[in-house]
Amino acid sequence: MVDLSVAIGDLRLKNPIMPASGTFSEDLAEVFDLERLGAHVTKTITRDWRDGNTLPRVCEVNGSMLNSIGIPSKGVGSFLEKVVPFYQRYDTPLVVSISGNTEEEFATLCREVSVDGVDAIEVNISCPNIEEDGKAFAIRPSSTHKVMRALRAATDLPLWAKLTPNTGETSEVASAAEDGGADALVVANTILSMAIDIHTRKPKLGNLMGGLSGPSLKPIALRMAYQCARATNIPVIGCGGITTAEDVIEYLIAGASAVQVGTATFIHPTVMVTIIDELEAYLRAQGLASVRDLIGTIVDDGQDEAVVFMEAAP
Amino acid sequence: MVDLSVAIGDLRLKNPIMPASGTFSEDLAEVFDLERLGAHVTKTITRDWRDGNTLPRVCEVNGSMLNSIGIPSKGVGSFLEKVVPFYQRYDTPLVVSISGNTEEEFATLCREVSVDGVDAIEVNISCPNIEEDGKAFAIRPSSTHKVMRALRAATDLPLWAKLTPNTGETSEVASAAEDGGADALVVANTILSMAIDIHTRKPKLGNLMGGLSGPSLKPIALRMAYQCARATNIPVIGCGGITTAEDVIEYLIAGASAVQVGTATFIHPTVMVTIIDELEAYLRAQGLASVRDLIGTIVDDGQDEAVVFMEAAP
Amino acid sequence: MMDLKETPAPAGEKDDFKSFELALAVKSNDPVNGEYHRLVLEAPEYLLARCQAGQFFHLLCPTANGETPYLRRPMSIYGFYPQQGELHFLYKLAGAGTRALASLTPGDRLNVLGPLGVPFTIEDGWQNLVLVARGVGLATLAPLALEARRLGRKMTAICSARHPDYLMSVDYFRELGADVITLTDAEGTSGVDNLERVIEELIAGGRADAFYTCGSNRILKLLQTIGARHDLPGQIALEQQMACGIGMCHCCVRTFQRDGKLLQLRVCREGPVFDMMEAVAW
Amino acid sequence: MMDLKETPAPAGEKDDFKSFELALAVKSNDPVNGEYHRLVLEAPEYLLARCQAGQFFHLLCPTANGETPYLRRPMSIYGFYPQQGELHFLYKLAGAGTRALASLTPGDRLNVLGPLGVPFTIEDGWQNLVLVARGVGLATLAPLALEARRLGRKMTAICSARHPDYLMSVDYFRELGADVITLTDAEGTSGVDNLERVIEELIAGGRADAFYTCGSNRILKLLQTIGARHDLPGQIALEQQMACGIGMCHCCVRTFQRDGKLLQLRVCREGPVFDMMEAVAW
Ligand SMILES: Cc1cc2nc3c(=O)[nH]c(=O)nc-3n(C[C@H](O)[C@H](O)[C@H](O)COP(=O)(O)OP(=O)(O)OC[C@H]3O[C@@H](n4cnc5c(N)ncnc54)[C@H](O)[C@@H]3O)c2cc1C
Ligand SMILES: Cc1cc2nc3c(=O)[nH]c(=O)nc-3n(C[C@H](O)[C@H](O)[C@H](O)COP(=O)(O)OP(=O)(O)OC[C@H]3O[C@@H](n4cnc5c(N)ncnc54)[C@H](O)[C@@H]3O)c2cc1C
Ligand SMILES: Cc1cc2nc3c(=O)[nH]c(=O)nc-3n(C[C@H](O)[C@H](O)[C@H](O)COP(=O)(O)O)c2cc1C
Ligand SMILES: Cc1cc2nc3c(=O)[nH]c(=O)nc-3n(C[C@H](O)[C@H](O)[C@H](O)COP(=O)(O)O)c2cc1C
Ligand code: FES
Ligand code: FES
Repeated sequence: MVDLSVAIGDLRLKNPIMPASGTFSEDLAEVFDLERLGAHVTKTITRDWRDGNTLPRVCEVNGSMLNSIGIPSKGVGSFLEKVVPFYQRYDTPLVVSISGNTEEEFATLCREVSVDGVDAIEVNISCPNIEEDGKAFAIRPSSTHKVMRALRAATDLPLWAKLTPNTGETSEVASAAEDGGADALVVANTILSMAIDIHTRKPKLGNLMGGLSGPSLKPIALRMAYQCARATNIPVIGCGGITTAEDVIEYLIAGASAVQVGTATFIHPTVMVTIIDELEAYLRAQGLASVRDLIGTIVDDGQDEAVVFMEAAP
Repeated sequence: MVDLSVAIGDLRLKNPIMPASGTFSEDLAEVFDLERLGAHVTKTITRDWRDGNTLPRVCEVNGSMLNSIGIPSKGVGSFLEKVVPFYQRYDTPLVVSISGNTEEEFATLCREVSVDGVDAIEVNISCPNIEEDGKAFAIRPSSTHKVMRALRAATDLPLWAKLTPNTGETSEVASAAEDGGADALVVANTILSMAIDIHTRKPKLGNLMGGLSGPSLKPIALRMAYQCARATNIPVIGCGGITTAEDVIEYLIAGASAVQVGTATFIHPTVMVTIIDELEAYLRAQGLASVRDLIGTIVDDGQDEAVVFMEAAP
Repeated sequence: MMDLKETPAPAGEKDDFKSFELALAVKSNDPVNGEYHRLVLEAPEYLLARCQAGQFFHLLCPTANGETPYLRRPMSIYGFYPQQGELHFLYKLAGAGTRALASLTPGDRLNVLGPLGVPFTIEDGWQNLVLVARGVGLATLAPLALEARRLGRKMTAICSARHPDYLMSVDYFRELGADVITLTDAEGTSGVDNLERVIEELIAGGRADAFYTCGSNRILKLLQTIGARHDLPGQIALEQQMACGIGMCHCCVRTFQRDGKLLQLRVCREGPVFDMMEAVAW
Repeated sequence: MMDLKETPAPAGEKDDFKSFELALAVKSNDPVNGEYHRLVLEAPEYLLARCQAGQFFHLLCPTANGETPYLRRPMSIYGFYPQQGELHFLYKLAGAGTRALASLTPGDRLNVLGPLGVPFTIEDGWQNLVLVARGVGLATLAPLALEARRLGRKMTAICSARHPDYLMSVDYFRELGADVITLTDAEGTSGVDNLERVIEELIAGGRADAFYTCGSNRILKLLQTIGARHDLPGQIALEQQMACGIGMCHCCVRTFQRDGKLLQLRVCREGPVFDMMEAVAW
């Protein structure tokens, strides 16, 4: 028997495969047994009701997709009443994703969702900080550090910080999140993108711009996962463009301890189960006893990341 | 007859299609008539000799590519002696791409290439600033502004600033480049990425990381081109993932005045000629007299870019 | 590793689930007229046993003509026949996805996800049903007609199209015992005023207890007016662009009116069939 | 808009250009033995007239088996026959690109770019040529043998392979009048020591004025040693991963030694054929 279990801080997952926030819900239980997953991760909620963005909210681009859903939310009350109890029927750990536009609102929500049945809180700091210039907290190390301190003070549950690719300072932001008290990093959210319908000359999303996810995002998010694993001592959860077990193996080798699967679930709702099975078969075929034997095994000849970044200009 | 000509500041181009730096050279004259192009853009040079990075320098990812060539350069002397004279046989304007690791080196080179036969200088400020923390100049508005001031003082030729997608502050960087004296913006360079061979567990590039180019980059670069066109009053030259005339039209509608074609030339060396022909056919079919009738015609209902960015969190 | 388009993962015990991701074999895929195609898939009994009129499947279109549609495409169930082991779709060529569907030939496999969504219901008191649809909307109503026949209800099917040549399923509705009224642009009979006249006649004749429709904004508005005027109920199947089709992504919302309040509901999950009076015309 | 894989843009007047992007029809594409395939394309006369031994084409592999190779793949010219209008390649199945090539069937079109690169040269004084190659390297030397025959030079072809079954083109070399020496791992004759012995015998017999080889590091090193020992010249065709194939991207460099200095040259442009003594073994 190969061992698929991994540890994210004190949290033990039976396997390293979990859904990405916003691409998973209770509804998927109608298609496969959610107990198969390493963890359950809910769609980001905000404290208060939010409507979400103008339609169209998604479009496809070159074998990937853009979305600008806008975090429609029924608020924390409805969430605690309906969503948390649903997941309590499973042994699988529940990770709750939250977001806020100000530090205080964010921290309050963090406190409010620190309830029984919740095993970790994923803080979507890729959302805009309206107290500063409306840039996402995770764009700068300083705002990352500040918001993480506030969140850390608000809960004793494990805190996973979800980073954004819309930054030139990934390693610094990762360190800032660690310093601020993050127990793990989720790397990464979508990257800001755009598509235009040349016939109508309208943006293909009602919101003009949106986040790119799916295969096109993978090389970017994989690079970030590697940078974060190098820059910090906390577990990294890779996320971006994962479609196959090979993709997962690539993230694990790069240094991720687990991964999240997002858009691929829209294309193949059962893909996470397929990946778990293929991952197990791969480990067996390679004669590896544990999936942990893959983590961080990249042969990078100890090249210094900073130097590499400097040289990376084409 | 439809009019394909566009103006980039004082420079008039017979059509809006030109090659991207590093994906073009004199060698291509053996495959088609380079006089067909709107402009010629040379591979970035540095003042001094540079070897370039460890191999492998390219790999393919999901219908796109990564590269980390490392700007091998024979230095400015060889460039002025051999490359500039080659292009003088053409009427097509010559744009010279340069780079430097310090402001001073960069500015000196800028002065040195301001010679007869050169019509504009493209400054690749996506390269690392070793006087600061090794981040590319164009990652931050402040370093962008500073280097552009130095470059502006060094030449009277039109200055095109080439921006990087490795930033969370595209609009601010664009404004800083404009303030610093840029006559146009080239948007954008490649985005830092990575790929790993799961069999050898080695990075697929000798340099660990490299830049993503080709179709996967398009939605990101298109978003940046739009942001830059909104944020500044200087012409934007779109670049990233262009493969077809439709892609060009998308960039023009977004606000670009011209475009650069990079990786697609590796796949189809004659693609720029194809695109020019198709663009002309499209304009004719649409009954448009000039390609300029497309520029910036996006129907965006005047949505405020800042607000949109804030809401763009998924 | 395996090709996901071909062999989706076994999802657990069948009885536990409502929807399935399956690669089904194509039995036939023929043009019905210039614009429409009928796709017949071979489907297992347990899948067909779960299908209901008004539900849909989310289809993973193949790569064809150099195009690779990425997201799935939603299609109403046009027919499900447990005895023959067949699942039918009727689709109109629109863009890359439907063009790719048209490239399927017998023996090919198509990855489908479903059945999905809330079906039509026929309440006990609804003895006289009026089906109103235009174009491919008829596809959605076809299995409803079959169900109405099974329940012994009377039916009038008002079929509208650009031209008599594009009237589909008319024979099918007749076979099921429906009175069929055809309205076409070409004959100048498909205007709202004429449709209103036709429906008012049905109501006057006691032949309209409930309405079923889909898609068209114009028809929805008219039916809402008539429904309000005579206090008659109805159901509408709506369309909206979908990514997941299951309820996870919230891209497919539409606005509805309930208890005087506006709310947004997911077409894939709370629909595609909605109360006709709650839908907000667009 | 047009499908670029099919119909590349007309690039101008033929006479102005050295290399062409063309979609050529496949005449045949058959396995030669388990690992190797021979691809025959229909090519226009003006293209074949420009081909020379040692040059290569850059092939745009089709989408096949759900894989889409993105970059082109370089392949040596295995044969070019202006009379028959044929262009031949001999390729070994390696990864996604060559697997995709193997899916081509007669009548398909393959987009090729070429001819590219610096060819072999046969200097006037080189009357006795020794060709040394292993495996698919023979493909690269085949057109050189034909040219040598046209020039009336004497030839010895030393063909090395894992197993006698994998010895290719031996008959072809014989037909062209070459003395053929075969060395195989299976028979234990392909070791460096034996190869050295064989070559030394040729030199002793006055049958080696110049060497031609390709690919193998082991053979290169041996030939450099022997070349230095006897002051004999030679040429080697090298391989390196390529993006553009034309000289634009600088991804295909290798290190060479010239006038005591190390320098980096592009295999696609300054090569693929290089002076044997300048190549730096890797
Ligand atoms: C519940 C439901 C049932 C449907 N049943 C049928 C049916 O039985 N027969 C039929 O012909 N059509 C039906 N449609 C519409 C069908 O889904 C679209 O025609 C199809 O998705 C178009 O895809 P395309 O790639 O050909 O077109 P494109 O215009 O290229 O599609 C681009 C994108 O827009 C989406 N899209 C475009 N038009 C529609 C639409 N009308 N509804 C939803 N998404 C759309 C596509 O799914 C895709 O994501 C149904 C739609 C829904 C929501
Ligand atoms: C000038 C030249 C001539 C060649 N002639 C022949 C020939 O006649 N017959 C033949 O069978 N092979 C030849 N090769 C090697 C051939 O190009 C590779 O086998 C082929 O590119 C492998 O592609 P793939 O997708 O099947 O393999 P993969 O390993 O999947 O390829 C991955 C990437 O690496 C590159 N690559 C892998 N191996 C090589 C290699 N040996 N050389 C260059 N690039 C490589 C590919 O082009 C691709 O970009 C030649 C190479 C060069 C440079
Ligand atoms: C439709 C959609 C909605 C999303 N909603 C959220 C969200 O609410 N919170 C969040 O942190 N990330 C959200 N994401 C981002 C995903 O969690 C994930 O980071 C991203 O899609 C990259 O992974 P992928 O390429 O596997 O999809 C969303 C993504 C999509 C496609
Ligand atoms: C092999 C390669 C080399 C490049 N070299 C340079 C360079 O020297 N200077 C530069 O500014 N950009 C360089 N670029 C970036 C391109 O100019 C262009 O910005 C980028 O590739 C995006 O365009 P594309 O998607 O059309 O390729 C290079 C890109 C590639 C693929
Ligand atoms: S399509 Fe995803 S929620 Fe409806
Ligand atoms: S492959 Fe581009 S320079 Fe050789």
